[in-house]
Formats: sequence, structure tokens, C-alpha cells
Amino acid sequence: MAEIRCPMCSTLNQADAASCKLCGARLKPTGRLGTPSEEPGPEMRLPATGELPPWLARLRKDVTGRGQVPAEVPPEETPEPPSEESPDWLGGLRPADSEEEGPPEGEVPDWLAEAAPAAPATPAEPAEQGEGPVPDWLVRIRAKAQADTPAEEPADTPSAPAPTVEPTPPPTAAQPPASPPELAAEPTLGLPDWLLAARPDEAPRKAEAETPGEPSWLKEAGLDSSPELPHVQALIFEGDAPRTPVSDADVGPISVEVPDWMTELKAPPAPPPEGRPNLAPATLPAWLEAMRPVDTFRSVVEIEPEDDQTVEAAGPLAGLRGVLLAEPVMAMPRTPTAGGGRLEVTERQFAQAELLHRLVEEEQREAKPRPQARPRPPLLRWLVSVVLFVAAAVPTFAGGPAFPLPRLQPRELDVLASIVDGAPAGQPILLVFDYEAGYAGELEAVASPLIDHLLGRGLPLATLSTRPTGPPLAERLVAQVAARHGAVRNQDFVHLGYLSGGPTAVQLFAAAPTQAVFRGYLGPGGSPWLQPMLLNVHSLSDFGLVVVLTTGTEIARTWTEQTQPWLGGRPLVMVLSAGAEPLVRPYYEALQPKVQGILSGLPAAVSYELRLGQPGPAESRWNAFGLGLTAVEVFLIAGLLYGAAAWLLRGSRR
Amino acid sequence: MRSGLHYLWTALAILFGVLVLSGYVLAVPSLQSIRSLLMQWAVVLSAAALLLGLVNMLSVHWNKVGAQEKGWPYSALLLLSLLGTFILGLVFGPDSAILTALFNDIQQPVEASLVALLAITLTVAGFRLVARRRNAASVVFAVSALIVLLGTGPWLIGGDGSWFLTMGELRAWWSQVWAAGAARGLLLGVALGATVTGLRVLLGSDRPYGD
Amino acid sequence: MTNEALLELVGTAVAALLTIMVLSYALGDNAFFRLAAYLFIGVAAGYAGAVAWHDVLQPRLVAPLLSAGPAIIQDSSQLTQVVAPILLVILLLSKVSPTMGRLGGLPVALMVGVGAGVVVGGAITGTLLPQTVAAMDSLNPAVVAPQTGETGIERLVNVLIVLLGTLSTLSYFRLTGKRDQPDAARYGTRPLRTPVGVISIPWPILPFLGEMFIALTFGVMFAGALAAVILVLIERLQFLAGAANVILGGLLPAP
Amino acid sequence: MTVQDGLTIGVVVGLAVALVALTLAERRWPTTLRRVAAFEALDAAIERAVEAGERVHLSLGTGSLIGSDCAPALAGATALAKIAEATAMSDRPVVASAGDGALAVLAQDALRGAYARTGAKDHYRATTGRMLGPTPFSYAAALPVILSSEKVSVHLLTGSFGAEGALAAEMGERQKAYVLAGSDQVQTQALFFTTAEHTLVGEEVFVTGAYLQGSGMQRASLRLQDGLRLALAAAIVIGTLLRTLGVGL
Repeated sequence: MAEIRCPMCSTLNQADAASCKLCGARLKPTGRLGTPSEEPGPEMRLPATGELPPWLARLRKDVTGRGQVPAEVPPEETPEPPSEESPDWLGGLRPADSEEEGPPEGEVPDWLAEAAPAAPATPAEPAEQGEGPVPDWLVRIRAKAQADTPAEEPADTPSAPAPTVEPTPPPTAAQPPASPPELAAEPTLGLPDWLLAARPDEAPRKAEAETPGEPSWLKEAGLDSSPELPHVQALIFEGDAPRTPVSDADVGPISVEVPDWMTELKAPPAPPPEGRPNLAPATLPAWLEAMRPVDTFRSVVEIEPEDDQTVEAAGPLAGLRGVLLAEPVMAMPRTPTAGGGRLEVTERQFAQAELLHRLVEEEQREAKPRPQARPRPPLLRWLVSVVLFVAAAVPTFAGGPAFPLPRLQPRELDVLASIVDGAPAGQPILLVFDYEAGYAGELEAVASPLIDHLLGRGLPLATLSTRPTGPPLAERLVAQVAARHGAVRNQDFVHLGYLSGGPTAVQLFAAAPTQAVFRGYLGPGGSPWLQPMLLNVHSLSDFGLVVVLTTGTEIARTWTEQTQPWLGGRPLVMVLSAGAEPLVRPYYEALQPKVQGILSGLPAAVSYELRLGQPGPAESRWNAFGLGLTAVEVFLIAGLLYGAAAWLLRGSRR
Repeated sequence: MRSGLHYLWTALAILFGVLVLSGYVLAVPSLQSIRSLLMQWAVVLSAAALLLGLVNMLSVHWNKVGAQEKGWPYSALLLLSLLGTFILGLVFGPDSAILTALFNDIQQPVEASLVALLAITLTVAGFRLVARRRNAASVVFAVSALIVLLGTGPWLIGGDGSWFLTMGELRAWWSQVWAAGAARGLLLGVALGATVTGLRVLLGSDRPYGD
Repeated sequence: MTNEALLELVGTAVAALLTIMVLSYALGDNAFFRLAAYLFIGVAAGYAGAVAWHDVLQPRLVAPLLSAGPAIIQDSSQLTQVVAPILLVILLLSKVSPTMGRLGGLPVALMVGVGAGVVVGGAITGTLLPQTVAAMDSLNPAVVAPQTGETGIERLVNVLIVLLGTLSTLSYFRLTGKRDQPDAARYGTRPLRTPVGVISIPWPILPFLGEMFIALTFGVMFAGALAAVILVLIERLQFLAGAANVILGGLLPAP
Repeated sequence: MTVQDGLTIGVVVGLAVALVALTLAERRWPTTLRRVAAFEALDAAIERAVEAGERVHLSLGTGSLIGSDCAPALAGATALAKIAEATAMSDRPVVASAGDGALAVLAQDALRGAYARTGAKDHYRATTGRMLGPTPFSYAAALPVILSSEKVSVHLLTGSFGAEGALAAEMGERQKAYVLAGSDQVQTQALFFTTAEHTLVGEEVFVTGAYLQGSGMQRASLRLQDGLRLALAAAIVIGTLLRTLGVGL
């Protein structure tokens, strides 16, 4: 492929371009550990892959208790920890007192003590002198790391991208590592702590060590953005970190996201984990910045593609790939100063401190947490349900109250009846059943007098539907009415079946009915067009009348417009759900009507039944319909009154 | 990363769209038949996509059952009923007695009951709207709905009187004249939006397909 | 009781039970509702799949292919009618596999293209032109409306109301704003001096009227929809009553 | 060729040319989108959902992909891609659903493309673009489960819906989610007006994509829509006058 896509702005660039032509973001991975001469790149970008590394996702899941997309959780993993443990250190937070210092030596996990004998586990001091410029310790780290590791590392081992060192003063006066050289010398330095924790024998011991020795000085972290911020102790966190089997796929670089545990940290009294409560869903994580203009879109840590990741050459993790290296995180824009205290700080601690710092910094931007809506019983819904059920049921079961039947026939009913009476004898009538099965209750009541009328005249019927569920609905209704007239299926009425393709197919059918429908429904087999009553039908205009039964205005419009050219002057009649009528009526009332007859709503259907002198389903629902609508009207009026009263009350209070 | 294929699909989508569109507006027989052919293909594809959708449903619920996720028994029920109905349908055909029974005794009643639930939903929503959103529009909305409802249904009291007849006429006037204008305006607006959306696809700007 | 009658009885009982289970959603989401819903979704999906096979894929693709056999590739009309769609369907189905899925872009592009073509053609020829032309109604009082029989001033007033509704609704929508005031409201208020004093009226008036007309129209449609669904609710309850009758009648021996 | 055919061709070509021209003009005279409260709230709601680890659910409706009811779904798919890009890093990325097989395939494609663009290809799961049920009401019946089990807090309905849309919107309200609903069917819009917290009225359903950091053409098309609407209004006024004067049209 000749082009690559900028991870920042998605612009296509030449494959060999070093930076994006639009936004200037670097397109190539930056330097490697093995090339120390390379200066830290000025760019800090969003991870090229941009994804939340699975381990972090799991971490978050564990801490927050929120599940991940199921498929992403490897089955063998049994992540345990966190919800119980993370709270521990959170819960232990209390205001630090200025004398209080970092964790006592004894609390440094043994393995770390072993691993870094040179690094005294010195407590950090809440020092104020944080504004030192370029961290020369970092330079030393590099030198040392280079000196120490290269021999063991394959020459081509990719490493973390050269990180950025910005001479800007760190926002917090925190004291990171006091003795960088030793840190750098430590082979485990570049490893995420949780990886180390994965060492089977040491993990338990560490866990033990942690819990009691809650670093109380940490507490302050939750309270303000005081200089202690960076003292977040990663070691403790290790207990929470998922001790997953390390696989290269799982080892992700540090994400730029603020994990949820950080968010939790914010809540002044550390919330109990089980509650998982009212977390202010507030702080804008950096990745969300992606939705903002490009400049704010940069992350602090650059993450390389997986295959570029370092294969650890030394130490217990030798052979593992993708383990975190110290540099990128260490080199985050901050300036360590030589503080009075010295603290063993891992890159995880750094990362956490950085996150915490950002969090605090961004606090201004916080949205208010959504007030947790207390679930209230839906009294209104219950009331409406009961009233409507009763209103609909009483006339059904008790027979009353009796509503007066409509006396006047709507004008359009006369028009419709004369269309039916004028339909040429012997020519089949096309009935299109285009409604959802759910509306059968309404449309069957409305359409049955019309079908009654048609069958009463002895007209043969052919049904069709553009919905898969249409044919059985047609059979339900037509067979029911036909029983009264002694009409027989496949003799007096035929089901053409399902016209596939939905609205698109209407035009195909209108143009050539016999080529659009292949097999009927409940027919004797073979093409439905071979039925005697359809033998003379070759085009749409061979039907004496087209009736469309539908709930949807779209369907009604489709049939109106698509069939117009092929109707050959045959009338088109719409049987509509009450809701669809207002939008179809313009076609009926136009100066050149495209719809010649319309039948809609229960009152019209009852009038039709009265006209035919044949009480049917419409009439049987009349009383319930009346009572139901009355109930709805009462609710609407009550709503209006309630609204008006509330408005007046508020007005008077003012 | 976008591949050359993506551009090919874009070009083809534009081509197909333009062919279909010109079949609409040009009365050239060859164009018409190309359009009709393309639409038939689309119909077949749409049916095949339905099967793909079924596979998608099956896999989603299969995973749920496999992982014993919360609510997995429902998913198991769905799997059973889906596969059962589908296989019965394949073997006996959709117009067999068994499928008709499944339709009439399961699908239709449930669907109708869902529509019946709408009655409650809409009544509650209507009440809430006028009770809470106190502005001119919601008052007009409620009054308008009331006019139509009162003019539609029978009245227990005075159902034979002149008031009722007047209400019926008011309803007709209201819904056929007063509402017709805005309905047309809304329809025109929707058609405008649909046209422009379709044009964006035909111009290759919106490419919701492929990668 | 015959087998058939028994089956029908069972069917009615199942339908009634499912109806009650679904209606229970009115009180709140519950296990009964979900059971019924999932059963329903499965049946509806299986049914739709069976119809798609029996009414589309089988008659249009499989049957011609089987009847023609390998010779089908020599028949040019069959090539376009049968072979090409079969290939497209295979490409589409290949989307199931992640590696092969890329070629599945072709059938999707075809459907999107066809859809876009249909939309543009349909919207212009189906709505934009005819509705615009229909909106141009004569204001001549002598014209008679064919279906409603209105004449004279009555019709003129009606036509004017419709025209006002259409124009004000169109004026209500505005998607772009002035650069310096993107959040300007559609209309504000302005004091108007009247004999009874100064009152504030919405201004510009047309978008305000548009909003009112839209609310009015929504009210009409809402009422129509309510009338429809109330009827369905009634039908459900009547069905339940009937089912109770049938079931009780079927279970209890006739006296 | 009849007058109407000529008119149609003219309209189609004219619109296409105008859209391209406006898109080109977009660089120099960028379109200012009028602030719409529903869309502003949408932005905020998506942010909140992502932070709270809740899901955004977008529905492409119960229409079809090949019919005249596909337009809102096409617009919805564009919006879906934007939202997917924005939520790609969330541990609960956007989930899309449809009531039609082809639309579900479209949703999957839109998601896959969006993740590929953000470099989060691995985040794509075929199950995040789902067909919930093949018929409108089976689709609506499947919604409560997806809404609660996926912890949906933003419920977007941009597609073609019939009356089932009212149920779909209300299910979101029951979940206390942010609900933004639009349909191309005016009748359904009327139901959304009561059941949804935010309703997209009229043509607003087609502009969701443009409001979510839309492309140049999407923004330009808003200008085209505004211009066309004005032209329609003018045509109606002029046509009415001509008709009144007895000029045949």
C-alpha cells in the first residue's frame, strides 16, 4: 500500500512520509532504546493503535466491576483482585501530615528490595523545590540503561519510542526518584510492576506486605492537588493489578486513559468499592480529547505498534515481549528535583502520579455527576394501565355502557360504496395486506365490512403483501369473512402471497404482476396465476379495483405513486389505520385525486356495517372504543390542568 | 487503513446509484431494464442479508448462552424458537399448518399485545408532555389531540346532540385543513433531507459501507 | 375432542398466555415479558428466514440453477438473472468470515447504491415535485374541490390556512446560522403596541407559527395513532375474554 | 421526455452541482451550524456515557436498505461511524442495531471502517452491529434487553420507524437514558414528540452526522437544504399566484 493513514487526523500520507502533511504528527515510530543518541521527539501522540490495552481494560474492569465486551476477556483469566483490594488503599487515604513520609523501608516489597539493593527505599519528602529544569537523572538513566542492558538485548530489539522531555516545570512539586542511576541500573525498572508481581512466588508475599502498611501519607492525594500527588504508590496497586499470564498480546503499553481507579481516588472519602456509586463521570480522559480539536488530542505517551515492542532480554521476564520500558513514562514532561527525600519510584508510580495530576488539573472541566435518579415506582403508568384496561374490558365483559352508534355516514363512505358497487363483475379485486401483524386488531375491524361488501357482490379476490407476515394475515381476515358468504379459497379468493423486496418491488409488480410473484400462499401448488380466476390477469389494470390496507403512510404513498401509471383508470382504495389518515387524505382530496376511496377509523367502519346491515367486529368494539377514548381524553385534560396548575403555582410563588 | 478495494466499492456504489436514478428519470428502455435488474439483485441480496442477520442473532445469543451471561436462559429460548421455526419453515414451507399455527398463536398475539402496550405508553407520554413541558407548543399539541379524539370517538353524554356533530365537523376541518399544511411542509422537509442524503452517497462523500 | 380441536385449544391457550405476559410490561419490565418477547423474536426471525428462503432465494436462485444445471453459464439471460446474484450472495455471505469479508463490500455497495438511487429518485418524483405542485392551489374562489365539494370563500379560507401552514413550517427549519450568532433562537419576542397596551409577540412570526402548526399536526397524528392502538388494546382484551370462554368450555365437559 | 422528466433531471443535476460547489466553497466560507439543543446535549451525553463506562446505542431503524425508507438509516450510519470513532477507546464502545439484515450489515461495515480509521481495529466486534429482529415489533421487543444488559445510557434512534419507534423510545426513557429520536415518517415523529426526551423533527434526522463533526460535504449539504427550502417556499408562492391567475401548471 502506498499510503499510510495519520493516526492523528486520518489524513492519507505517502508511505515514506515521516510526518503527516496535515497535522504534522509523526508517522514513524520514534527511536529505540538501543539508539540513545536520539533525542526525545517533541511529539507526544496518541497511541498509534489507539486502543485501550486489554490489560488495562481488565484492570479497569476489575476495579470498577464493570464488564468488558465479553469476547475480549480471555477465558483462562481469573481476575480477582481488585474490587476488594483497591479500596484498601483508597480507604486508607487520610490527610498526610507534612512530617509523614513515604512508606517505611519494611513495606517495600521484598522482591523489590532484592531486585534493587542499591536503591534505598527512602521516603519522599513533600518538597517544594520542584521546579528544576531538565532532569539530568534521566540522562543518566539512559546512559546507564544503555550500559547495562544492550549486551543482553538483541540488537534489533525495539523499544519504547523516545519519549519527550519537556523542560517545563512539573505541575506538582513532587519528588520522583531520588537516585536515578540506581533505578536505571535495575533490570526490572522497565517492567510494569504487575508484571513483576506475576512472578508466582513473590506475589503472595507482596500482597501481604501491602495491606497492612497502607501508606497513609497517600491520603492527601485524594484531597487536593498538593505536592504529595506523585506519591501514589504503585506497589500497593500491584495487588490489584491483574496477574494475568503474560502474553505478548496482552501486554500493552501504558494507556493514556485515566483508569477508573483514578477517578475513584478523587472522591474525598474513598468510596467503598462494592457500592460503586456515584462516581462523578466527569473527568475528561485524554482519549476523549479525540473529539476535540487536534492540538488537545495529543497524549503524553507514545505507544508503539505491538510488533515493535521490546522483547525483554534479562531478568525473570526474559523472552517476554511488550513489557513496559521505563523511558517513555519517566520522560514525561516533568522536572524532578533533587529533593531531600529519596524514593524508590517505578514508572508505574510515575504514570499514576501523572494521571492523578492530570485529573486534578482537569477538575475544572468536570461535568457534574448525573444525580442518581432514585427509582420511583411508575405510579402514573400503573394508573393509566389500570384505567385503560378497565375502560377497555368493562364493555367487553359487562356489555355496557352503550355508546350511541354513529348516525351520519361520512361522505367518503358513499364514494367508497359506489366504487365497490361499480366494480366490474367477474374481474378480480386486488387486496394488498400491508400492515404489521400487530395492527390486525384495528385493520381487521375496519376492513371487514369492505371485504364483506366485495364478497357479497360475488367478486373474486386476490390478496398480496409486501411483508412476509402479510399472507397469513390475509388468510385470517378473508377466510373469516368468506365463511359468512360460503366463499372457498382458491376458488373465490386466492392468495398471491409475499411480494419480496418491500416497497421497491411494488413498481416491479405494478409493471408486470405475473413476473413479480412466483408462488402463492396456501395454493394448490404451482403458480397462482394459473388459477382460473386469475387467468385473464396480465397487468395491473386487469384487476377491477385495487385496495391497499395499511398502517404506514410510506406504504400508502408508495402504492399510490408507483402504481399510478399502470392502473389504467382503475380505482385505488385505501383502508387506513386512523393514525395514517391525515397524511394520505391529501391524495384523496387533491384536484386530481390519486386515491379514489378511503376507509379509515372505527366510526367509518361501524357506519359501513350499519349500511350493509351486517353487524361485525367493528360494532362489537364500539362501546369499548368509546370508553377507552374517553379515558384517554380525561388523562389529557388532567395533564393540561396539572400543567396549568403547576404553572400558576410557580407564578404565584414568584 | 483503507484499501484500493474501498475506492472500487465507492465507485461501484456511485455507478449503481446513478443507474438506478437515471432509470427513474429517463424513459430509456435499456436504462429501465438495467435499473429493474439492479433492483432485483438488491431484493435477492436483501433476502440473503436477512439470513446473515439471523446468523448474527444466533451468534450473539449463542455467545450469551455459552458464557452463561445474565439472562442466558432467554437467549437459549430464542435460539430454540428461532432454529425450530426456521427449520420447520424450510422443511414444510411458510404456508404449512405448523408455521401458520406458530404465526397465529405466537407471533401475531405478541405483536398485537406490543401494539396494545403502545396505548398505555402514548397515554402516559401525552400526559407527561402537557404536564411537564409547559410551553405553547405542547399546549397546542394537547388541545389539537383533544379536538381530534373528541371528534373521533362517541360520547356517552350528548352523543346524539348537536355539540357532538359540531365536534365531528371541527375534527374533520382541523385534521384535513389545519394539519394538512404543516404535514405537507414536514413531508417536503423530509424529502429534501432524504434527497440530499442520497446525493451525498451518490457523490461518494458518505461511504457507510466497506473499509 | 378431536386432535384438531385440541390443538386449536392449546394454540388459543398459548396465545392468551403470551398476551398476558406481554401486557404485564405495562407494570414494568419482568421475566414474563422477556420470555414472551424472546419466544416471539425467535419465531418471527425464523419465520422471516423461512419466507426469505422459500419466496426469494429458492425460486429466484436455487430452482433455476438446479433446473438448468451447469449449462446455466451459457445462457446470457440466466447469467444476469441467476448467476450474477448467486455470486453476489456468496460474496455477501462471505462477510461471516473475517478474512474473506473484504469482498463482501461489493454487495453492500450495490445495496447502498441502489438505496441511494431509489431515495433520490423517489423523493424528487414522489414527494418534492408533486407536493410542491399540490401546494400551489388556486386562490380563485370560483374553483370547486372535487371530493369535498367546497366552494367560494370557505374553500379560499381553507386553502389559505394550508398555504400558511406549509410556508410557516418550511420557515421553521433552519440548519445553518450566522457565523457570529450560531445560537440565535428561531424566533424571539418583540413588543407590540396595541390599543390595550404593549404586549410582546413572537418575532419573526413565521417560524413561531411554523412551530405551532407542527405541534398542531403532531397532535392530530398522535390522536390518530392513539385511536388506532386503543382499538388494538380492546381487541386483545376481547380475545382474552373469548379465549377464556373457549378454554373453559373446552376443559369443562359440556352439560 | 415529458416536462416532469426534464424537471426531474434538471433538479437532480442541479442539486448535485450545487452540493459540490458548496462543498468546495466550504473551505473559504465554512458553514456555521445553528446550535441545536438536542445535538449539544448529545455531545455531552456521549462524553458522559464514555466516562461512566456506559454504552451508546444507535438504532438504524426498522426500514430497509434498498427502499425509499433507507435515507435516515444512511444518515444514521454516517453518524454511527463518527460516534464509533469517538468511543473507540471506551471499554464499552458504541453498539448499533437494526431491524433488517442488510442494515445490520451496513452497521457492521460502518463500525469496522470507523475502528480501522482510528487504528483500533481490534476493537471491532461483529456483535456490536446487530439485527435484533426482522420485523418492526420484534425489533422493539428485543430492545429492553439490549438496553439494560449493555448499560445503555445514550439511546439514539436515527432510522425509519413506524409506531414501534414510540415503544423503542419509551424503553430508552424507562432506562433513564438520554434519548434522541428521529424518523423519516412524520407520523412517527409525532409519537417521538411525546415519548422521546429529544425529538428530531422533519429533516433534522438527516443532519445528525453533520453535527457530529461532519465532513465538508455534510456541512455544505445543510446550506443546500436551507437554500432549497427557501426555493421551495418561493416556488409555492409564485405557483399559487400563477394558478390563481389561471396559468396552467
